[in-house]
Amino acid sequence: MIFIADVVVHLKPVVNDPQGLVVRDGLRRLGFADVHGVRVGKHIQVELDAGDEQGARAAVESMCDRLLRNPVIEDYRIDAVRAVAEAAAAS
Amino acid sequence: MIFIADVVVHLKPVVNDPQGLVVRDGLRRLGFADVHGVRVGKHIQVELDAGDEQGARAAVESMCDRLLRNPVIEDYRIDAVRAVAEAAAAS
Amino acid sequence: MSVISAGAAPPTDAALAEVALSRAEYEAAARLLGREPNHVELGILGALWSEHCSYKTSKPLLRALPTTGAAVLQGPGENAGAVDVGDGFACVFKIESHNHPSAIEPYQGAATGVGGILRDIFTMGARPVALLDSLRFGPLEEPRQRHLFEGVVAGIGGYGNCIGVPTVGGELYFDESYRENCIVNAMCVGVVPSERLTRASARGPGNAVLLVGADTGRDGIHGASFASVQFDDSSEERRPAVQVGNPFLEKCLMEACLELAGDPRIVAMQDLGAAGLCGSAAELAHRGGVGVEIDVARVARREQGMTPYEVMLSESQERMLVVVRPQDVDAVQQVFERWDLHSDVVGRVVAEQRFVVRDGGAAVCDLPLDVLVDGVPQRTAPGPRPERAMTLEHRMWASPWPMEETLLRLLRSPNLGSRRAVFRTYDHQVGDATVVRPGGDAAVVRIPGSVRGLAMCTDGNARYTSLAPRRGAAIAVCEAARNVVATGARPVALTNCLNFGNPEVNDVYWDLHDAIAGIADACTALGVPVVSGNVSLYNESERSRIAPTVVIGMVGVIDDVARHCAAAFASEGDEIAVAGPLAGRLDASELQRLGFGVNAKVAPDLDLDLERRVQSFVGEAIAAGLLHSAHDLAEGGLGVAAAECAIWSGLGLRAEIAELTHPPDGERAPFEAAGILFGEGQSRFLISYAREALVQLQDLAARHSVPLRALGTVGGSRITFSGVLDVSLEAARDAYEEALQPSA
Amino acid sequence: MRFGIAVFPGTWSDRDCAHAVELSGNEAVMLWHKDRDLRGADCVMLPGGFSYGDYLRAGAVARFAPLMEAVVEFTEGGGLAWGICNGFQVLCEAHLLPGALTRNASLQFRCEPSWLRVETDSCAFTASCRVGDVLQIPVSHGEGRYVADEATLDELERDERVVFRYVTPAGLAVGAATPNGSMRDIAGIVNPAHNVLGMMPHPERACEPLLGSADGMRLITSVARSLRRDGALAASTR
Ligand SMILES: Nc1ncnc2c1ncn2[C@@H]1O[C@H](COP(=O)(O)OP(=O)(O)O)[C@@H](O)[C@H]1O
Ligand SMILES: [Mg+2]
Repeated sequence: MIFIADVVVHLKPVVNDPQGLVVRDGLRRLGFADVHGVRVGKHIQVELDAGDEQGARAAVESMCDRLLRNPVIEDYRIDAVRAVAEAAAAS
Repeated sequence: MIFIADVVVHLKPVVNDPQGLVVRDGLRRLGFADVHGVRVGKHIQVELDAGDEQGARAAVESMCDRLLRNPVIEDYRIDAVRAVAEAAAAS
Repeated sequence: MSVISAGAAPPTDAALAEVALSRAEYEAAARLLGREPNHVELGILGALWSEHCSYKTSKPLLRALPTTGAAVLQGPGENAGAVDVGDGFACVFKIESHNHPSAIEPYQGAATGVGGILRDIFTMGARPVALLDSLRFGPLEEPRQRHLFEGVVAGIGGYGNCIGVPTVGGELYFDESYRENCIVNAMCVGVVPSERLTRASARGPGNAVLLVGADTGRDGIHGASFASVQFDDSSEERRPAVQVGNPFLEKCLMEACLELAGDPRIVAMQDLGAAGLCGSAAELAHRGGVGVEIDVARVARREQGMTPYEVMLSESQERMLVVVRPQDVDAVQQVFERWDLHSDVVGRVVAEQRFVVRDGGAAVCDLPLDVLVDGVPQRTAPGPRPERAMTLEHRMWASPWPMEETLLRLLRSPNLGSRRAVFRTYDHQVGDATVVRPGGDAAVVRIPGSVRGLAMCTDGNARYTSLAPRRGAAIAVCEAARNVVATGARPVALTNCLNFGNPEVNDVYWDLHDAIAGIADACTALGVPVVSGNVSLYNESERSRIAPTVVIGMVGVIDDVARHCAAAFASEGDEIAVAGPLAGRLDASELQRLGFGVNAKVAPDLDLDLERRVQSFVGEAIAAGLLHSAHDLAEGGLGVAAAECAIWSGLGLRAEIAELTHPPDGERAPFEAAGILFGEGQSRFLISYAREALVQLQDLAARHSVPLRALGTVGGSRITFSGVLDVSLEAARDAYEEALQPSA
Repeated sequence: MRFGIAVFPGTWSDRDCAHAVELSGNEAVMLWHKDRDLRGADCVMLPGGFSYGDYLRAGAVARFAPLMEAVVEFTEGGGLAWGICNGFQVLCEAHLLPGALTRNASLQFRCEPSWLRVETDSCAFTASCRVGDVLQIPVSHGEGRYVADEATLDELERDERVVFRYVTPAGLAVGAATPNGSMRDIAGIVNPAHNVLGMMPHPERACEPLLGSADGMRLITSVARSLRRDGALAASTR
């Protein structure tokens, strides 16, 4: 079965996120005065074959541990793992 | 009230995603042979003041239209808008 | 013996507009074919008959350019030009525009422009050693223009830095005329031992055609026709035409191709650019006097459900065609595999000069190559040469501001101030060969494995060209040559990019005509041939049209790179002088633009013989070791040039110009100091030298009949023109460095 | 001495490193990322570039190359590894060095001269320098902001593992002289055994006065001399 997993990787809260600051300032300059803060991270969509959802999730967890995030500076979470009909959404 | 919104910005499906290709190949080389495809996008967390959830969502939508995504090559979706107790999670 | 049966009814106007063909062109095509083209053929014809691919307007005009010379190894007609630069090395270079894509998506548009010009160089077997850019936007104070500017700069850096080719120079202007159509030209310079120079002409019927690199997606379909129509408000809908570049993939492609360059197993190499597989395969076959057959079913896709038409016209980046003998296919594919590059045999060379496309079995396109590549009816002048309104000599002399303020304003002007904010974001040193870095006149890059160096620059003042297309274009060539000469190099050849509006408009056509004539004038006078170039037309929108913009990319050779000359002053106590004539007028100057808005009427004068003599004088003076610095006088004139030499060196200067403002010989009426300091008279250099060299310099100047005016001396921490202007070096530097900063 | 120079897809300082090594009178051999063979190198250089495009994170993919297995083994046996720019990023990703290199604080690529103060001469790479020496060596990177947690930073300082700091030409660490916003102005560090160096600036671009500085040559000479001395020691005790 084919699954798509959404992985979110963010800098740890203690690590400075200059990009977030720039986006925040940009938004404020555009008139969005109510923005308190912005953090910019990565959203990684992985499409994979797996027996079932548990299997897919376990595989993606291991991908995160090995490659998708750098544990020194980043946290991650797996947002969703869903089966897709058949063919690919991501290619 | 303070809200946190999660915005996901991805290259449009028809647009070439070199980063996704490298991550896919990297995962395969690490032994994850079942990976069909990877797409890498941005996950942007915006913390803002708003009257209610609808207001927050509308503001974030307008931020996406004006700054957060590049309409030429990117799509976006707002994944979640949730109220936070008081003080900030994102800074 | 076409296998295609006649097409159905003639296409509608809408269908023709879709492929950017006129009814007359369509009818010409049908006549040449003896039948109606089918849908796929129509699209392919539209792409190859576009201005971008066929040069239907400019080709007859470009014949006026001198393209030959003793050093020329390859003139226009190949992917890039090549000249012999000594020690057995060829220098391969070309400039190309990516204006339209950059206007829509500045980062990716500029990045893929760099990717494209790099491929043109390594396709010829040359290792790219340098990149340069030439950029023009609307006024920087406008947020949209800053967005475009920053995006384009980031895109150029993003691609060049990642692939590891240094971006060593370029130019940057801001002017109202580019508000709706920015200019993004990129130049690449490569080096190759001459015997490894590779050509892109297919030979040998039966040879295999390999497609290497990225998978093919629906990127930029109609890109070629897209660059050949002007923008209207529906351009927004063509947006998927924007491509995302992959410099990493191109790096691998480059290394693999360079590994194969000069290898006898490689019959020909050709990059994929405008009109994708179609354009490249057709050119490859046409150059070789053979035909080609492509099977789209064998093309690796990134997306599903692509039609043959889409596959053939896709402008997906980072792809190459390689022609090899059948028995060598495996070995060549292995080289690509080593670099993790995918390659497929997608077709073969055939004897008959036809362009055949199959989709698995049946042919979906079968056209005679000469119709496809050469059949487009060439365009002629839309009308007779227009009467140009005679402009009265304007003679503007004065500045609206006191001299100190005038200098600081000029230094702070985005057109004149420091470009450090740009070039510090470009890796300009990778390759361990950048001897003169960006920031001065031309950059100097040494040739690896040789003591020789290459000086290179891009130049072109469109204000002059819009006032006087012919003289302005000649000035662009002279200025580029001057920049190269100032480093101690001998100009050897140039490339050019002609950025104009819609050539179907009579004035635009004649501007283009005259500008080409001006390039030819200067090339002939200076003895520098044109070896490559690019034409970008339709740079206009419903509301505005760009000024005629001629960008010259000049390359020169220094025999011993250790003996190059700097632009910055060298030491306290040196004397300074202007080599060349006096300036006086401020017309068409940056000061006129800043102080009085755009009301220029007259472009600077140009005396090509004097220009040649002044350049020879400076060249010989440097070769004889007489100069400690040389800097050409360009926008902002003597005052700005002197301030630059001072800022770059950290050494001030003290000059006397009273004698210039009131010439004793009464050679002209007394000049205003502003005219002397900030007028943009041509054919001039600011030089510095040890006092002892003066006599020899005077001799040399006399021999070349070049005026030489001593001005004063280098030293101290102020920029002083006695009695006229006196500012601290620090104030000047601050103004200069502020020029491109956002005004907070 | 023989310097092995790693080549990953996307590496671009490999040829510059080879040029500099040869200029110093030593031998350079290229090490292909798919091989596990270090070809008898006395010191392995991991050069600058954008390995695998630096997509995802700089150095993240290169770290898994077969060649890196050999490098890890080599350094565990005391061999010298020298990561420059992208090489530093690879070494951090491989956890041969602590911390991480993140996007420059300016969010822009920076190519410009920088001045490095030698903070320790207790490693082979600076053995011929003196503490306090200021070297002019250019930087060229978009992701060179060194970050680590406070405990790690303290440990690095305590164990004399900060090798270079960005300073003014006069040798002062003032923060503003740091081109990328690195914590504590750190430009280069070594591992606990002092045989693995990572640095962001490019010494191979500063080996000839013609190119603006020859200070980088002192580092190559340091390595070669240390290797020769150790080799001589090893030979005399054999
Ligand atoms: N302004 C010009 N001056 C001289 N040669 C030119 C000019 N414009 C185009 N050419 C030449 O015409 C040929 C086609 O150019 P172009 O379509 O830009 O090439 P490519 O398809 O390789 O990008 C090249 O050989 C180029 O050098
Ligand atoms: Mg080409």
